[in-house]
Amino acid sequence: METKLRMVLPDQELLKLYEQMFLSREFEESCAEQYTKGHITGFLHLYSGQEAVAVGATAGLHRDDYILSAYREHAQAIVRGAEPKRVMAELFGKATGLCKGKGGSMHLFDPAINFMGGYAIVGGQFPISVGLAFASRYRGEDRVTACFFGDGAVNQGTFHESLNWARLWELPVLFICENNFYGIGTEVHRSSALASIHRRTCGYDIPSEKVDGMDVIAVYKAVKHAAEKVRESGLPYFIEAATYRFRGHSMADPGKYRSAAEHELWKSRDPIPGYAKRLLEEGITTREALDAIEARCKATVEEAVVFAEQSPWPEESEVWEDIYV
Amino acid sequence: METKLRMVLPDQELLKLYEQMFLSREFEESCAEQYTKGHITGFLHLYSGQEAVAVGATAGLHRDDYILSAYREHAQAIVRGAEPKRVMAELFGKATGLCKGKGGSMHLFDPAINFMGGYAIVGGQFPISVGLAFASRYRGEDRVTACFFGDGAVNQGTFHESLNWARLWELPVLFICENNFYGIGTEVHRSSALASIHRRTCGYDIPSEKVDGMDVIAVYKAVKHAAEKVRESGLPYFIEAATYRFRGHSMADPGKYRSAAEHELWKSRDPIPGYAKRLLEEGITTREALDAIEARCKATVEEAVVFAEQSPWPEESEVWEDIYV
Amino acid sequence: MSEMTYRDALNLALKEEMRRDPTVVVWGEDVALYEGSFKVTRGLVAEFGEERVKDTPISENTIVGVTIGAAMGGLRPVAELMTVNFALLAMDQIVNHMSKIRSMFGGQTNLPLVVRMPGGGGSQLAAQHSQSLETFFMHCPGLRLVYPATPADAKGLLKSAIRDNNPVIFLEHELLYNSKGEVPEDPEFLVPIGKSEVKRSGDQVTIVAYARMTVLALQAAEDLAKEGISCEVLDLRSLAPLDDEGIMASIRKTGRAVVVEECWRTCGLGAEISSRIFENCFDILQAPVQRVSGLDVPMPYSREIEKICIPRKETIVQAVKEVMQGKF
Amino acid sequence: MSEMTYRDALNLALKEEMRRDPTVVVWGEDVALYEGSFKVTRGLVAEFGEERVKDTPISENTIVGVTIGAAMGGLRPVAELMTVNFALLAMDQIVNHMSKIRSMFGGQTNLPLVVRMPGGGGSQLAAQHSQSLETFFMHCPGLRLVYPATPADAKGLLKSAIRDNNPVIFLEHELLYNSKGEVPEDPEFLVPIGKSEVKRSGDQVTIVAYARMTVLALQAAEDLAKEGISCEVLDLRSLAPLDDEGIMASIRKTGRAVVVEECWRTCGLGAEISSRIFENCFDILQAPVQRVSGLDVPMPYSREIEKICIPRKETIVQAVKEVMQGKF
Ligand SMILES: Cc1ncc(C[n+]2csc(CCOP(=O)(O)OP(=O)(O)O)c2C)c(N)n1
Ligand SMILES: Cc1ncc(C[n+]2csc(CCOP(=O)(O)OP(=O)(O)O)c2C)c(N)n1
Ligand SMILES: [Mg+2]
Ligand SMILES: [Mg+2]
Repeated sequence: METKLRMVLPDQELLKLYEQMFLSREFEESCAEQYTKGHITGFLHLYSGQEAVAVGATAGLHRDDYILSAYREHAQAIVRGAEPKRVMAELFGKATGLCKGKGGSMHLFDPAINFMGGYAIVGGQFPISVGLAFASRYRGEDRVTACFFGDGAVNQGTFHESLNWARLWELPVLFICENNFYGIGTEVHRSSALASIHRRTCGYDIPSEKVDGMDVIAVYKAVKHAAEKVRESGLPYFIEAATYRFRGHSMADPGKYRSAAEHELWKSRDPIPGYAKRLLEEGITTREALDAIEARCKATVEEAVVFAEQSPWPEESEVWEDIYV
Repeated sequence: METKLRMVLPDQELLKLYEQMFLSREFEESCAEQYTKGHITGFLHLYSGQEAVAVGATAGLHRDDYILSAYREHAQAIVRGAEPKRVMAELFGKATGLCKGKGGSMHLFDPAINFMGGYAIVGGQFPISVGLAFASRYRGEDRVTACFFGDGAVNQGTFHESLNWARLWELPVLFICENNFYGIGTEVHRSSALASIHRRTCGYDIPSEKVDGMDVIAVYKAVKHAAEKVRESGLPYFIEAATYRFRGHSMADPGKYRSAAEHELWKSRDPIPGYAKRLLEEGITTREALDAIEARCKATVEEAVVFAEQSPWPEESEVWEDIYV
Repeated sequence: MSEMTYRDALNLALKEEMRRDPTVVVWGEDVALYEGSFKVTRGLVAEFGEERVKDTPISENTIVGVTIGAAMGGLRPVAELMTVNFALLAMDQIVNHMSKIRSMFGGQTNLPLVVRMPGGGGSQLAAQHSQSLETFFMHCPGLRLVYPATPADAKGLLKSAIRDNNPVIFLEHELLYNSKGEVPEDPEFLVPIGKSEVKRSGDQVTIVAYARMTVLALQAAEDLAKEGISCEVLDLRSLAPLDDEGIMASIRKTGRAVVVEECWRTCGLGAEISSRIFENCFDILQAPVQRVSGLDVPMPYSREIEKICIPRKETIVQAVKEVMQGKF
Repeated sequence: MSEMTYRDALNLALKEEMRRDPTVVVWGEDVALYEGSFKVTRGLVAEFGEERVKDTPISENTIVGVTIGAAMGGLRPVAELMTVNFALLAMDQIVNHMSKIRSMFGGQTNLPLVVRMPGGGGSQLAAQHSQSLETFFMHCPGLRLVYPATPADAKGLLKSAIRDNNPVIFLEHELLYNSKGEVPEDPEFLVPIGKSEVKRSGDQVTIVAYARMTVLALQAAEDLAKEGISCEVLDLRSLAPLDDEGIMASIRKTGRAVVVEECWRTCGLGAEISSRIFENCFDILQAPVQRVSGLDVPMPYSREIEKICIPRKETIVQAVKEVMQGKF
């Protein structure tokens, strides 16, 4: 039995989740277009399909909780509050970008909103998350550090070292695995001996659970509950969110290793229309209201593109800046 | 109920285990003396107290099974068949040493007896063991690769990566953790979130068990059984042997972090006199026969020292040899 | 001879050596079913099967360690690290193990293995994915290190690397994969490790380069020829061992040198080559050696500033002109 | 001033900075209860407690990563890697993360952290435990790198490193821990990062050295003085940034240089310094710069052959004599 939405969150909040998912999708699809036009270069890993995870999880966290992620992190940053136009400008490599055009798609960072980075080395964010969690405990802050990563990342040495460490030092880290079942072209059972990822925490005495990562409400509830546990106990917790990316690994990947049937199955579980249907069915909103939200998201993304286009390139002298204090 | 020894092995074999343990202890204690005299330099990690593990395990393996270990590996090499005098010469840094004086105490290697190395980087031997196991499977050999390591090594990234890999590729690796409860001065519960080390394999779907590492027969039976399982299934297996080092971590360590009471308790479980008592009680041997064995071991070690003393230093030109083929 | 890309030349080398020697096995992240991130392993799993061509987990240090173990166990593994940047996760197995095992065990084992690593900058992949780490490997004794500039060298060097009984780090430049050139068809065509090649003959100045820097050096030499400056372009091909003889022979002919390196300048391999030239040829050197290097900065993403961080034809041209002007 | 060992000077620096600034925390393998493998952290846990002085698991890459995260979160962590050799397991966090984070995130965060690493050869610890890896760190932009030779510099540099807002790799030489010297007691005594020091003044040749090589260089200079050769010994102290000004000033005075490095010769930092001298001082150089380096070999265990792999007083003396003879 699905819970009734109104038992979970007030209407405004429920609609906000919809808006965030829709905005994320719009943003990513617009990125794809800009990449094709040559405005965005380098690697571009899109999040389409996985929106329920970033949106549900972020809603389940406090605003001063830290968030860290990998290189597929546009949505996490934007949902947390990064300005879409500054994110788009970053992807265009412009001076007005979130990181002055120095980071690009894989390295968004915005400490003002406690978004502590996108990392492009698979597994790189694990120990950094543990260190941030230690700093907050040491400083007596009531902060959870949420560390996002993929199914491919769990075989990296840092995963093991950091889970052990977080439990040993009793640190408030919430590990969130976005299991989209593939690391580039390699399916999870071809990279992990134990393909049921959340069960891999047994060796560290860290409790874990699995959640439907295509259901924003399920993710929200699980993360909220987990974050509370982490906050109360001061101990780490682990969530595996089962999800799917609708596109290839990056724009360079046609994604031929996945069957059409598999793809279709997951498409039918697209978190956005599914959630819209629920909102309508439970009478929380109207089609017109949703249309208005969607229009607003589209406008935001269009503005972001214009902003990025019109922004200046970084000065050449910038290459020597920001290296040392 | 302890099994009767004769149900486990023929008398000659039982005595051989005694001889090997005694020889190991003699060898190590002689090393300590030679270190004090300045004949052995560098790091020297002695095995005294842990003999039941190397001896029992080696007896449970086939002679063409590979063995790899860390830097506390004299006994493993000697028990497997490395000539004590060439091992001692190696520790003296002489040209007649097992590795021509280039490796020293931490890097014994003898491919003629399938002893594939002592490694001084904690965790370094994990992936190399997995690679050797792959090579034997690929070549159709009926070989198990036994990988020894300490309790401190299980928090290294390679532990995780290699256990996952061994299970994923279905490789015949027998992991043997010598849990002596300390990594240098750090007790196991201060380094591992889950201090029960054998349970840490749950995340890799690798079966594991714990054995009394002060009982040579228990180790022998466990390893023999495990090696058979590995050979039949082609899959990895994991044994944790609980043991204790009677000396400090290395000759440089007075070992003050361990209480006298703890030390005494383990000393009372010394694998060598305990096993002698059993051999005598079960009528397998006589005190005189044991004396003869012990005298033989002492003579072997004395000869080894003389050999090492009298051997020449490596030529200076040797520094340029053995780097490239 | 037939024309093919650098990518296809590498692919062909792998196939030929796998056909020739059943102990040659290939593994790495996404090399089998996905056929490699840069498609260098295309068709391998189809021809050789899943026991010889294997996908691995994302565990770089263990990829290298397994490769070492397999080589010790009698195989000739060829591992791929998806890019050289990830070799930083494997420095323990590369530097602490691969480079030392033969020596520290007194010569009792060989490690006939190859670790292939695409690398280099210029595709707006930002700081963590644009590194040129050749100097790290060159600094560490016990390794062979090669880095081809052309499809023919790519094929011939990879084949030599696979047959070599030493551990070989085999670098490939990501921006060269689509470059084309004539490649000998002979399956016994080998390029010796440790030999540089004069890719363009000239007599006024030597440009010492490697990999993509050789390509840029050739373009620069072309431009400079039009201005009447005759450059010799020496392509190192192997970085370890370094072909001192080849380098010094060229410098003795021209009397001037520009060394081009894609890596960071400080403590880059250009400093080594430059020092060796000073040490060995100072009697005939007509001007100080110039280094053209990657800038000492983490690579920025934005293409407009990334491009000034990597040597370009223009910076090489300028350095050559300076060295032509300079004197002691 | 009071006389103390290099070890105690480091220990005092840690204590003073921890007393001064509650955000300074210390961690590493066996640094707390065991008080450090080399006892540099003696007494810390007793004075500052287990939340500020922490033992870690044997997980080097994570030790460095946690240090990065803690610095990002507002602390000033000082991590110890038990020896520099184990930094090879942490190159991912050091090179891919620590050195790049500030830059790739557009300057939005600092990393005020220190990673201490004992290192160097000469104690018969064999290939895996005798490395001098300073060049790896020096090659990578984004890091500060210091390596003191004396107790006073050890104290003053470590205090500066802890107060610095950049990531600092702090190397300590294992064979210097027991060396003694006068150390200022002033808790505000700081040695600036990036400044070399003339440790002996002379006018015929400059010996450029660092850490234990400085100690050997001073011994060599003493011997050479008896033979009438006047050496200036320049102790670099900081390897990144390199004190070009200090180096060139000394060379301009003496006209000759010997660079001494403990690390492997090929692509070692000596090549960089030598190249910079050639590039900047060729007008006044009277002979080619000589490098005295560690041999390009994995370190053998046996003391009788180990000793020839590391620069000695004698090899420095010889190089100085050669450079005195040499000319262009
Ligand atoms: C250390 C490292 N190794 C390899 C890569 C190349 N790489 C980039 S993404 C990726 C797959 C990661 O998969 P997963 O963790 O499941 O994340 P997803 O892309 O599915 O979100 C790989 C192998 C990398 N970036 N870093
Ligand atoms: C990668 C690495 N880190 C640290 C060390 C230093 N070190 C040597 S032995 C040791 C403790 C290992 O403990 P354990 O695995 O339990 O083995 P034991 O010494 O008890 O046999 C440490 C930290 C090392 N050699 N390698
Ligand atoms: Mg995935
Ligand atoms: Mg132990």
